[in-house]
Amino acid sequence: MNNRVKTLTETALLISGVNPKKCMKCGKCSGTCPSYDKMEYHPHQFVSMVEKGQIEKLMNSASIYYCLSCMACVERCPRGVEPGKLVEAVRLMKIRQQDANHKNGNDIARIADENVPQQLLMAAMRKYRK
Amino acid sequence: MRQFPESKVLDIIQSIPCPVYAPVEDGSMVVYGRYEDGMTLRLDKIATDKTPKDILFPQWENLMHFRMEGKTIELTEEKRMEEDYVIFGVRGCDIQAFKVLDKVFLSDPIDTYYAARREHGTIVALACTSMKDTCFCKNFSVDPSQPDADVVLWLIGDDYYCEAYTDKGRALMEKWDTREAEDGPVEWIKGEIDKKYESLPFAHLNLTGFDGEHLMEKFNSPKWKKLSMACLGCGSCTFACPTCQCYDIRDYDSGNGIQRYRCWDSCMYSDFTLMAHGTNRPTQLERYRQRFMHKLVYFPSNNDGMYSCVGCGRCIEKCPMNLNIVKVIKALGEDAK
Amino acid sequence: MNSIKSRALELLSDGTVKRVIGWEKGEGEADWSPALFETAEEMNSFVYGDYAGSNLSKYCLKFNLAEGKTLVVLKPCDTLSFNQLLHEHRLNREKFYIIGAGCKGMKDENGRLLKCNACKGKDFEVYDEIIDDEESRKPLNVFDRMIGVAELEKMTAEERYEFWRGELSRCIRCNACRNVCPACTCVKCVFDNPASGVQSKAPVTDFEENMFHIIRAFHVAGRCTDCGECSRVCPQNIPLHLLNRKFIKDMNELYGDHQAGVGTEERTPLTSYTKEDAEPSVVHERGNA
Amino acid sequence: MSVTNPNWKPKIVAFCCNWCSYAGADLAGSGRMSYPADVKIIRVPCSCRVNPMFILRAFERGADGVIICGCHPGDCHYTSGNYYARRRLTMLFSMLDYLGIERGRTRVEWVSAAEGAKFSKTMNEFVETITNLGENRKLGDIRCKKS
Amino acid sequence: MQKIGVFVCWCGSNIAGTVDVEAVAEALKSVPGVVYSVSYQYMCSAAGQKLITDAINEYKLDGIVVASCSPRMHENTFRKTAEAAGLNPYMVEIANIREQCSWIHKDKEEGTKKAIVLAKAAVAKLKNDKPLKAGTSQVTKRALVIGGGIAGIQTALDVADAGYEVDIVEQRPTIGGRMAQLDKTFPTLDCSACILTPKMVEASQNEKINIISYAKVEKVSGFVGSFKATIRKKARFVDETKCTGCSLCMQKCPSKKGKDEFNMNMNNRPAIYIPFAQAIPNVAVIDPEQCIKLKTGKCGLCEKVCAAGAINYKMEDELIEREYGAIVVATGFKPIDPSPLNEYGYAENADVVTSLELERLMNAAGPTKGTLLRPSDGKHPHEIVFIQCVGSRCDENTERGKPYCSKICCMYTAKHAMLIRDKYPDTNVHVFYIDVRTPGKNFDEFYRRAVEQYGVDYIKGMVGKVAKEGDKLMVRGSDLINNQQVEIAADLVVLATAIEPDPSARSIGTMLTASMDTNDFFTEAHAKLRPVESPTAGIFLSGVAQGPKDVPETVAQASAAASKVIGLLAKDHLVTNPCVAESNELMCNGCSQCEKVCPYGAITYIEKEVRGPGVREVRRIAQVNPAVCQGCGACTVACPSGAMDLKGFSNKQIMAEVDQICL
Repeated sequence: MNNRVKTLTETALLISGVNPKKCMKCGKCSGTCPSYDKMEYHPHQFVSMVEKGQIEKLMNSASIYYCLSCMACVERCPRGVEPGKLVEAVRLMKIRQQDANHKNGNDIARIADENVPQQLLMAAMRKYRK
Repeated sequence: MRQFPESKVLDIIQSIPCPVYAPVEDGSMVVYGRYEDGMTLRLDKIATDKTPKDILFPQWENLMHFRMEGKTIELTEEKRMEEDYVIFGVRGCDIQAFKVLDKVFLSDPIDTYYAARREHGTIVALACTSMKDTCFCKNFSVDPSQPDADVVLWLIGDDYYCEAYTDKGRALMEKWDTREAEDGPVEWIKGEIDKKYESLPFAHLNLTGFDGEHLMEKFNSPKWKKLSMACLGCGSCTFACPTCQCYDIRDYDSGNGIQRYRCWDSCMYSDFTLMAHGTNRPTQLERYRQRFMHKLVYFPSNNDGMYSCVGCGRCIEKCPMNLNIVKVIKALGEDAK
Repeated sequence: MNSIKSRALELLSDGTVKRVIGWEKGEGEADWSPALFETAEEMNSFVYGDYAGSNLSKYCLKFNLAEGKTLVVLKPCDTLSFNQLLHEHRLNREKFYIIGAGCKGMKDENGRLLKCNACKGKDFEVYDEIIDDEESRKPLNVFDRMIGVAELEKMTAEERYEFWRGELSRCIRCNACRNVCPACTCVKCVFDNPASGVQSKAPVTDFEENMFHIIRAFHVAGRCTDCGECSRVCPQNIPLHLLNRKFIKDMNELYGDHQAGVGTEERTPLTSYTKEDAEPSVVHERGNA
Repeated sequence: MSVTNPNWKPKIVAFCCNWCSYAGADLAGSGRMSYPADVKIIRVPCSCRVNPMFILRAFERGADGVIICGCHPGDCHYTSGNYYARRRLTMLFSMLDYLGIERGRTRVEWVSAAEGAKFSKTMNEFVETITNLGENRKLGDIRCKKS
Repeated sequence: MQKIGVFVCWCGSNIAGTVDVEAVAEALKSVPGVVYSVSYQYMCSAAGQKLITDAINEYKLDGIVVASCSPRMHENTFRKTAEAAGLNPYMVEIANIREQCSWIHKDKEEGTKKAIVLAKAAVAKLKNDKPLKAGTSQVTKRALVIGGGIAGIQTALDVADAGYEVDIVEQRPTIGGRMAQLDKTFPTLDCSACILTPKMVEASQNEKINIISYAKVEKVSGFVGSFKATIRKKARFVDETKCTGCSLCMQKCPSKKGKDEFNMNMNNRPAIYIPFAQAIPNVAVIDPEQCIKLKTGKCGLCEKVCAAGAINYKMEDELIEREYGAIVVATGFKPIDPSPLNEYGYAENADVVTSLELERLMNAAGPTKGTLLRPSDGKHPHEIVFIQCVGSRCDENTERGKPYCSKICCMYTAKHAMLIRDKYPDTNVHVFYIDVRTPGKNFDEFYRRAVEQYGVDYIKGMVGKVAKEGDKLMVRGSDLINNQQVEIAADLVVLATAIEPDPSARSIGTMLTASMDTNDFFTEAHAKLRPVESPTAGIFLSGVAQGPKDVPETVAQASAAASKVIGLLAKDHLVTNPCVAESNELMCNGCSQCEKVCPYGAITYIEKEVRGPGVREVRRIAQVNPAVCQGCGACTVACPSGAMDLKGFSNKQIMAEVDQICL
């Protein structure tokens, strides 16, 4: 792993406080994930991908946004690995990249359809402005 | 005869170049300690809680230190006292006590530790212008009004009259700014002291029979059982007594060498003179009898009549069970009649 | 209180007891000392009164093996010590005829004794007969005996260290506190026994002073009836009772109230345990640094 | 406190009970869980064998800290040994604190035969506490201090 | 002047690696009293021991110090060596410079300095050693087995076979334990009762074995060779000698609401019952909670009906007190309660069962008389899902279950799957697994037959949720190999739950002072070398009480424990530990402080005439019974005068060590 990937992995682990080594690959998190089918990469894969350093692939995939943070996986993981927090950390790293995927205020109106709740827009705006 | 105002006594003490030991307050007690500014001087205290013996013959002192290096022994002897010092305000009875100690430590083989201290010390005595009920020093040829020391002070009115009797005393007194005085007031005060002494309860004790011939009779008296019954066997009386001179030699293995020191011992203790077969005075009665027979009978018969007691009365105050030498003298004195 | 004297005389002369342990008066007004009376005419110097402060229960040890019975006069607080010695099988109860003497609070030449200011009550733990009057049954007005300890505990560690160094440095190891204490009754004390490894005779360094007093307080912990004799007899006026009372206060707080010498239960707090005792670290957390 | 001599290293005596904490120390050893070399262990049959005189002897001779390890209450090989030890040591520590001796110098820790890691962690913590407290000046015999 | 020999061990590189052993040997030469000091690669080897014996003979040594590994490892070895060379075995001291020095200090210079200090401390202790002679204590020729499962029975049979009396104490009304509840056993699929009941009968018929059923041990005192146990035999209200087991009373008993523990509370049983047909002793027992006569005083039908007149409502608990030489713990296990793991819905759905409940459902004597039916509606299940590692292999600090693998679930699930597929070919069986562990003889072949021959569907993944929909159980889990989420509508869900020690284990552990680990399994004396003994002498471990294991291993360990017991009972007397307390009669006050703190009551008092320097009187002095004293030392600290001292760890010795260490 070159050091760029290494730093990404470390920041992910630092933010989430998760130790991927504890995972015994039992697959329970994926078993309980309600939005499993829509995801390209599944919760048990988040853990092994972060551990193997394939952070970029994970950050660029849309599946990290299908996680509803229901934390069922964190609740039920027998090894206490907390994959939910890991995907939360990856999303945060994505946001922190700011300029790469920054959207300014007026594009929002174009892509948001009418039944998106107003509050969600405001939350997104606040997040992206950082 | 010289004289100086009582208010000047602190300046006199501070003017003495070498260390001065005087009766000073330590908590609720008065002891002979090295005088430093800020200490409260207690020249008025009769029979101080700790005796001036502490200075000449301290409770413990290191004798020597040796260390084993493989097979060789490296021995370093404790250095003797070298610089001079002054003991200020010693009463007649304590001066007599020094004589008793001299008898023991300065007869050969001379105790060099004690001799060095004794020699470097200049003693400034203070006549007893007032006394306690527990004083009975005259019974043991002690003259409270005219102590035998290097310098003697008398407190008359609010002036100290001082007279030097030895070269050391004179050398010391020269430095004091005193003025000339005549002997009249001193003679007068001596008469007063004698008169006051007569009024003391224990002024005259019947010491007949304590002269060696009646030794076995005193030894076998049945009274010892009743006298000694309350004795706890603690060392308070022996440690308060200015003339007690028994000590024990001990080795302390500190890991990096052996420190040999001597410390006061008490004939009242169960492990006093503990030998291979045990002690030859196993019961408290025998130990109690030994203490007073030594003070009043054995010591005088070995030291041409000098009693080992100086009548200072400290053992009367300090004994937790109120036993003391006066009761013994009174109890055994009657046998002689 | 000369009814005690007449009663003792009566028992001595009719042979029920071989000897009487009481007090005798010397010259001075407060010059009372414990004394042994074996014959009737010796008895006329027997006294009991305000200066009979000393605790006679330890003297009974000397007469435990003597033939015949011994009469001993004990104040309420002394009977606690006697009972504690019974708990430790040191005294044979049949060998002693105990007169429980009423006590109105003892004094010495400088006023009421310190232990009487913290009097633990007027009931007798063990007696054959009680001779007292109405007035001696009234409890003394006493202050909480743990005040001294509590004040010390409020001090900082530095102040406590200075306080105890000041007090214990005056100790001349005369062993009066050990020899008067009714709980300190070893046949051969550790400090007198060359084989014990802690034998010491002089306060050569401040450690030896600390060591003697810590170990003595530890050995009597749980058995000390707080009779106050150690502080009374100390020629150097060291407040030794503050050490023993500290142990009593800790034991009462941590393991439940226990007064040594009461009742028949022989177990003391240090020879019993419960599964839920506090951890030693509790000492480090409470109070100030 | 006067400045401690620069090359001072803490001296710590650990009394370990043969059945539990000594075995825990061995386990820490076989697990290579290191702790400072200033700690030296004395084996005693049970924590109830530790006499307050031994603890004071250690301080007299120059120890800066004494720690007593035993089985967890209830696990003592002799059923009630550590219960008595617990009371005795609580009383002793309270008295030492009462005399103004620094509290951190003495400690009791229950370590079972299976807790090698805990033993090593405890020793590291204790050495650190003692190093912060500095040299033991209050409870020691000056004659035993190396000049 | 003492002549001491010091032997510093290299232990290969274990010590020599971080401690300069030569320097240690050299430094010890200058210690007064040491006349011979040498270092050698392996002191515990034959050559090393020969070095010691030669040195003892040549230098006439009267004491040796071996600076090597922990005394807990080789103290006995070196003591035996010294004894062989004619030196008293207790004039040997060990300095632990491996586990407590070389292994934990990286810096060689620091390690060497510490090793020297530890060696000097051992020499200082040795100087105060006195030659000791081990005493002897008698051995009661009877063993006590706590727990009547297969482990207890096997141990009892082997010990009885060697001719010694054995008492089995079983808390349930019958022996047989967990195995009696099983249907078939892996890997040979023979019926559990068929192989267990003959053993039970053999145990009941063996006159050396005395079965005390429906009883539990209340108090144990004493030590190896002479334990005294108090056993409370609970009141059965049925006289064992009269009852013939005809079970007429069971049919007549009107109170039918009792939960049948034997069938995992899946059906009811009368108040008076015999747990199962082949129960030993085959005697009824009355459940006081259910019996109307005992609760309200009315009824009494069973007494009327009983031809043998065996019913006795006045029966009381009986306390039996007996002596034993050895005690074997065979307390067995119980499956954990999976309700806290609420994602499986065990508590809410009757059709979510544990494996043991499935055993009863498939057993001919079970609640459904052998045909596998759904507990909820009694229909035949067509889709069955097995879930592995329920509550096992969890991280300690998540309270989700046990940290260990329960070892037997993979095999018994394969067994269940195979049996179901064999008996009901139309039923589909799915097994969610993390990994299948088949570590025994013919175990993997057994598992492959389940997959290949019987077509059991093994899904590598875990179940996230079991939810009830209609009369089906929707099981949603992940299938990691095909990287998809699967959803199975199951009729029956079987949880392979973790197993934990029997609840009675903790109290028995405290009673025997046998140490236990944090999961309440008994700790063995040495994990690899002494698996069937507890660190407490005389206590032995048999079966799952010591850790999860299957039947073959349990039987093997039971026989191993039996061989240890036989080894102990075969001795006429035991060599006792000579490091016991001793009172110096000259200094003893007779104040009985020591007697109060002695856990074994080893101290008694006598009036004796004491003679010493200047003293001759009759005193009350303490006397220690060396056979009973275990050498804990509590009395030596309670004794204020130091009269009571401990041989081998005397006050002087420990102080000498402290001095050396603090130098």
